[in-house]
Amino acid sequence: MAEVKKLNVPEKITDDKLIDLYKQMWQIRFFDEKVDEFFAKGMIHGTTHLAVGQEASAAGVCALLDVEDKITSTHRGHGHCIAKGATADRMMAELFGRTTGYCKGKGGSMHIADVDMGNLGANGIVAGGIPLAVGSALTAQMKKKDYVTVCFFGDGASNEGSFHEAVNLASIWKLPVIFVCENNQYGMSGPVTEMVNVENIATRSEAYGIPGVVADGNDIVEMMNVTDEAVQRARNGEGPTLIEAKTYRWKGHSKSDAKKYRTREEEKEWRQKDPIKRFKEVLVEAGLLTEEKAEEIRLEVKKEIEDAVKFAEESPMPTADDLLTDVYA
Amino acid sequence: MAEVKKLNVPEKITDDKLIDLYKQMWQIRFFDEKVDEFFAKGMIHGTTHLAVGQEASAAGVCALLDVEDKITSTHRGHGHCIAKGATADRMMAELFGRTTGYCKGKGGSMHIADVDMGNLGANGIVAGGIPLAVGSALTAQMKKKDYVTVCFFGDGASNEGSFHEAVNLASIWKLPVIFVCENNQYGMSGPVTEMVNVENIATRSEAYGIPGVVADGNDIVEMMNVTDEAVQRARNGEGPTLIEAKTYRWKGHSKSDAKKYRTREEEKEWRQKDPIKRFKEVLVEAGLLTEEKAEEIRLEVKKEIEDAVKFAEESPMPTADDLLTDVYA
Amino acid sequence: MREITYLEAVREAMSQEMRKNDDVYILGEDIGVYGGAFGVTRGMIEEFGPERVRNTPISESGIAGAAVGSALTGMRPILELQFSDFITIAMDQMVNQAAKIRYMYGGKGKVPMVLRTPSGSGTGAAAQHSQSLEAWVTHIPGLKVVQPSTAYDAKGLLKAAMDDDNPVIFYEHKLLYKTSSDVPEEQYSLPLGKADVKREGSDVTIVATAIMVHRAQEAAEELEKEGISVEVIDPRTLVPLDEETIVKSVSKTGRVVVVHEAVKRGGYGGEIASMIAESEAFDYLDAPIKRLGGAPSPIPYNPELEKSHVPQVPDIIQAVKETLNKA
Amino acid sequence: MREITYLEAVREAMSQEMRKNDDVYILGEDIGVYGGAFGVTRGMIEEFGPERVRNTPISESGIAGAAVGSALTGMRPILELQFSDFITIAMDQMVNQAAKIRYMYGGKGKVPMVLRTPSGSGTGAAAQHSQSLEAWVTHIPGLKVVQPSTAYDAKGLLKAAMDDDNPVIFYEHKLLYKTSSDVPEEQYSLPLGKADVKREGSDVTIVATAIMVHRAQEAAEELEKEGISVEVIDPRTLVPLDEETIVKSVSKTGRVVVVHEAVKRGGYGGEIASMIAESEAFDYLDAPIKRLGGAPSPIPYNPELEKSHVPQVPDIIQAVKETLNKA
Ligand SMILES: Cc1ncc(C[n+]2csc(CCOP(=O)(O)OP(=O)(O)O)c2C)c(N)n1
Ligand SMILES: Cc1ncc(C[n+]2csc(CCOP(=O)(O)OP(=O)(O)O)c2C)c(N)n1
Ligand SMILES: [Mg+2]
Ligand SMILES: [Mg+2]
Repeated sequence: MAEVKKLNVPEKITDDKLIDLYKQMWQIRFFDEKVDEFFAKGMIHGTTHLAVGQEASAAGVCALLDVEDKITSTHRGHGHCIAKGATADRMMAELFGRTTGYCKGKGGSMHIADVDMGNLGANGIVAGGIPLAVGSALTAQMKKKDYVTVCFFGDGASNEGSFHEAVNLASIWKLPVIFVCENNQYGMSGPVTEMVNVENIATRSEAYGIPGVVADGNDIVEMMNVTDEAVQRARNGEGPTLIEAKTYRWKGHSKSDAKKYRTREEEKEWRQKDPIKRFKEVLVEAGLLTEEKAEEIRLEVKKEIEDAVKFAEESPMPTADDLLTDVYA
Repeated sequence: MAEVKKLNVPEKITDDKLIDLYKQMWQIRFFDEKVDEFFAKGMIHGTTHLAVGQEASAAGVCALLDVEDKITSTHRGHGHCIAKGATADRMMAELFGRTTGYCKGKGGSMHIADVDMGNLGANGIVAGGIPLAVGSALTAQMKKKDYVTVCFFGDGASNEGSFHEAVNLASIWKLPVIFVCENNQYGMSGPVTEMVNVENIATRSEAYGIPGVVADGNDIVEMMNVTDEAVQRARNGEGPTLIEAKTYRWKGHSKSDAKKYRTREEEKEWRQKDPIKRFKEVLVEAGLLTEEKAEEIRLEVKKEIEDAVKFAEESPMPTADDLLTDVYA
Repeated sequence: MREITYLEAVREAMSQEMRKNDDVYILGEDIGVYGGAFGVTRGMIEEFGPERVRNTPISESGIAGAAVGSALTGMRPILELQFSDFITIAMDQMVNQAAKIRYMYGGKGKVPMVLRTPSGSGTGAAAQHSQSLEAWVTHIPGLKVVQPSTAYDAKGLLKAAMDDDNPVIFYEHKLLYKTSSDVPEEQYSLPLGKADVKREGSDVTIVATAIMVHRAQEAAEELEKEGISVEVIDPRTLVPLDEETIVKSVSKTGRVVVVHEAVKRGGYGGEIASMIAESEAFDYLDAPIKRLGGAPSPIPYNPELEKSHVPQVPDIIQAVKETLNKA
Repeated sequence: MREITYLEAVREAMSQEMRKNDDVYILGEDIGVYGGAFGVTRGMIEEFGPERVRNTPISESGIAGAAVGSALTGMRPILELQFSDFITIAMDQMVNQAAKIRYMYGGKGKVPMVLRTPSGSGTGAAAQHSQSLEAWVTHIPGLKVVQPSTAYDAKGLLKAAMDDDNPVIFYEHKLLYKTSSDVPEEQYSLPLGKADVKREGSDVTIVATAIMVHRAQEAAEELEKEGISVEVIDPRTLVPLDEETIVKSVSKTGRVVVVHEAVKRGGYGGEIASMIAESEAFDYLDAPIKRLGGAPSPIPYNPELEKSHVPQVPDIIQAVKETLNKA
């Protein structure tokens, strides 16, 4: 194996962690591709939003988080879930509506949460999770706990009033929260260029007097570095940061989307910025990974996802008795 | 009389208009002082929010508007009303709950509107009028009408989600609307310095890629000039402007307010920036007004307000039959 | 007469009106080339252009307010909310502004707008995308509330809603979008405030709304086989409510089941049932009034659980039999 | 026992709990030195400091969400909304988040929070500051809804609400803030879901909420002079609702008037009346169930009009007599 080159990554990120992250990106991709396949076949109920192409921001941001740290996620949340430590089997079971799922089959794709692991949940309401993240950060501050909260949301969500109110709150109270806007260029179909009158959503940080950072959301190394800085600020009591990760979703918005609002050329261009491929090249170049090992990892993950499917399929369905449980604590 | 000096005011503003504006500022002040007196005596029902000390922004902004132009106002709206052409008698009648009031006694202080004159109404919901103003501007754009819409709101209102959503809409659609934030340093009691993490609310314009202007809200001349520019931009199809008028309310927030959240010294300082006195000095200095004439105007307005009270007191009360009218068109 | 779907009927009602009246426009999220979350506006931006089929940012409060403000100044907007659950974000503009402006202003100004939005469960979209919250808006004087159950009704009621000078909340049911019925090509208007007797009968009255109209009709067919004659009344508009038609029917049958998809507790069924209990029909009642509605839980994702949340045909049959003491 | 006001009772309940439990804090607009729009929190920031009596910007959606998020992560927030009308801006966080989180997450996580807010008319604050919108939240599974009518009840119910692990909406009535009753100094808890028979009687049952409890009691006193014996039931909590106490009373009296301040159409009175009509009490009913509620209009400013919007003592007396066929 060639000489190992030190990558420009945060101190906390070990070489082993880098390999784990590479694996995690495949977990995210394969999970969502599998879900895509099932939806196409009509095997899953409801709807889903896939993050294929956006793996670097979920993985890169969560790489800097400890298990005590929290995240809030979105309708496009499978990647965040996996990056925050959820396992594919219970996630898949949730999509299959099984009792072994993270929500016992009651939540589905848009509501996977793992409160104990610090994942405060996906959210079906665009921007709905932003105030929740601020509340979580408020707990940390009031209870003098060391955890930070990362709040994921989309470019479209930055036009919701909740975004504004929540970021303002975090700014005046200097809360340990990191706002990560995954700008994948579109809402459902609305292009960010038509829905926002500024070049970068990170500019919105200026309305709250907090730092705003634009990052290449398809570059996991850059994502780790900007996150590291934001996490340190948060842990040092210096308050929130707004990070904008420029990225792209390869698939349609949800299960049915003719993608008339964008061109096939544009899609192709973005596919060339494949975050997994780019990361692999970086790792190989640095001597941390070989092509063979990379392929091994990929296949391993593929198998893992198949196992998850099997787990889900073999898990029991809830019964009518479950309808009225879990309403009140 | 001394030589007349040309003031640095917008072209549209004639010398006569300047004198009218001086008078108008007294109308605003005396109206609200009279209301204050009535509330103190328990003669008026409900609550009220007085704009004493803030006369320059209402008068200065509306000076640039034609009758076709529209405004949306706030809970602290008497001044905007008068500046947009409402008369004290029907306003007072409204506060007295009479059928001759602008709302037939059904609206009261927080809901005075004069839709025909382009006053789309005060609003009891903080920031509630901001999206309405955007809608009004949308009508102008869609119907290719030449009118502009001015949206008044407070510093506190700039923390509501509606502010964010509405300004964003106006920015992407380049609507002919002017957002005028009357920053009087406090919400009900919340100091703007604690509720907002930026020095100037005008900075928030950067989140929408529109011009933001800070103005001395106690200087009617400056208010006219910044408004003139914004109105021209709006009429030329260049979109919205955010103007922040720094000012101060002399009275408490509403009828009962111990004003514990601020010092008497601070109040005194601001009273020294009395916008009416300042304007008088400017006019006298320019040779447009004498002290005698100024006093004459003041007394004339005082009398006008007494007449308005008389009108209100002599006007009929609605009857029970009126309860269910005006619900549906 | 030609058959078209409920979805097409809604679209046709809008398109025909927009051809005639320049003041009518539609705004909402993804209603442009995407055609809206359910495809209702598909093709409209191509015909009417992006000014009149106005794609908006994801800002429910802002766009609702923009609709209200434009209505107040002379336009006649149609606001599409992608899911009726999101009215939670537009509530202030609809309830504190749209509904009250005319009254607060002493009768000056009007707010002619239609808020169209799909409601109901059955698509697996879970707790935040499946609610039926129409009871909220029925409680607000100044709003009108429409809930069509067929393509024919949808087209005619939407025309009336667009013609109305007041804010009208127009609920479309997701599972009905693909259902069809005979619909005239030309414009027609069905008055707001007129119920429709969807089926005549003499033993029991069912008052049902939206998709429950269909389930009630199915139940009625089943029950007919057992010799039970059911009258099915579809109020079509909740506000104004055609009390007369309901009271007349119940006075005739002496038995009534009220059924909606919305959660039973605090649902509009309570209003309908109480209205009956307060009316002269009370004296003709031979059995307690029955209400059916959604279960007291958020709406679950799992398809079987989801179904069990909402009244189904067997539940309606059972309820009818109970009022007949035959359960 | 000492007498204190309803307002003081609310404050005392919060203060006593905050002394004991560091996880409890209160947030809201102007609750600091200003003491809140109605003075309920006056003096609290002095005792507990600005961290735990947390003045917020005017951002109802943001602060509601912050409350929910902090509840989910271990705090027990009390959120004060200045006027209950402003829940229109916090609806999404309360309805789509707070109420559903536990269920959507399959029973993981909980949201122990109390949203306290003043409702009702009578202060001349007009259409946007006088509503009684409690019916909305009663319709949402996952929320609990409390509406105390006396200082004693307020203190005990608020303690129970703070102890509850679920989101509780706690309505305070503006006109009741200054009313007094005997209230123990020490903490006590009144269970959520237990109605209170405020007055016993045998001829007619009145089910009344909030300020209507007092008007119903006044009406009952008047009616007693005419030999009519009225039982007044105060449900105290709308969700959970103590159906048993109500049904028992109506079964005994055979006649019932349901009265609330909220607009009658679509109000919670419909739920209560229908619940009675569905229950075994139906068989004991000697007269149609009567409901009284607010008029079908926004709330007007003029004081006389404002009064006429809402049931007053003579209206209740009249309604009782009507159920007795003595009107
Ligand atoms: C309040 C609300 N409005 C609208 C929707 C419908 N919707 C779901 S996802 C989406 C687009 C969100 O865009 P963005 O925030 O950029 O996230 P992305 O889907 O691109 O990841 C929309 C409009 C919703 N779920 N919630
Ligand atoms: C949505 C909403 N929240 C809270 C209030 C109560 N309230 C009325 S005025 C006010 C302060 C508004 O501050 P600002 O916008 O600065 O205007 P100002 O009163 O200073 O003119 C508050 C909190 C309200 N009316 N509406
Ligand atoms: Mg996006
Ligand atoms: Mg202010």
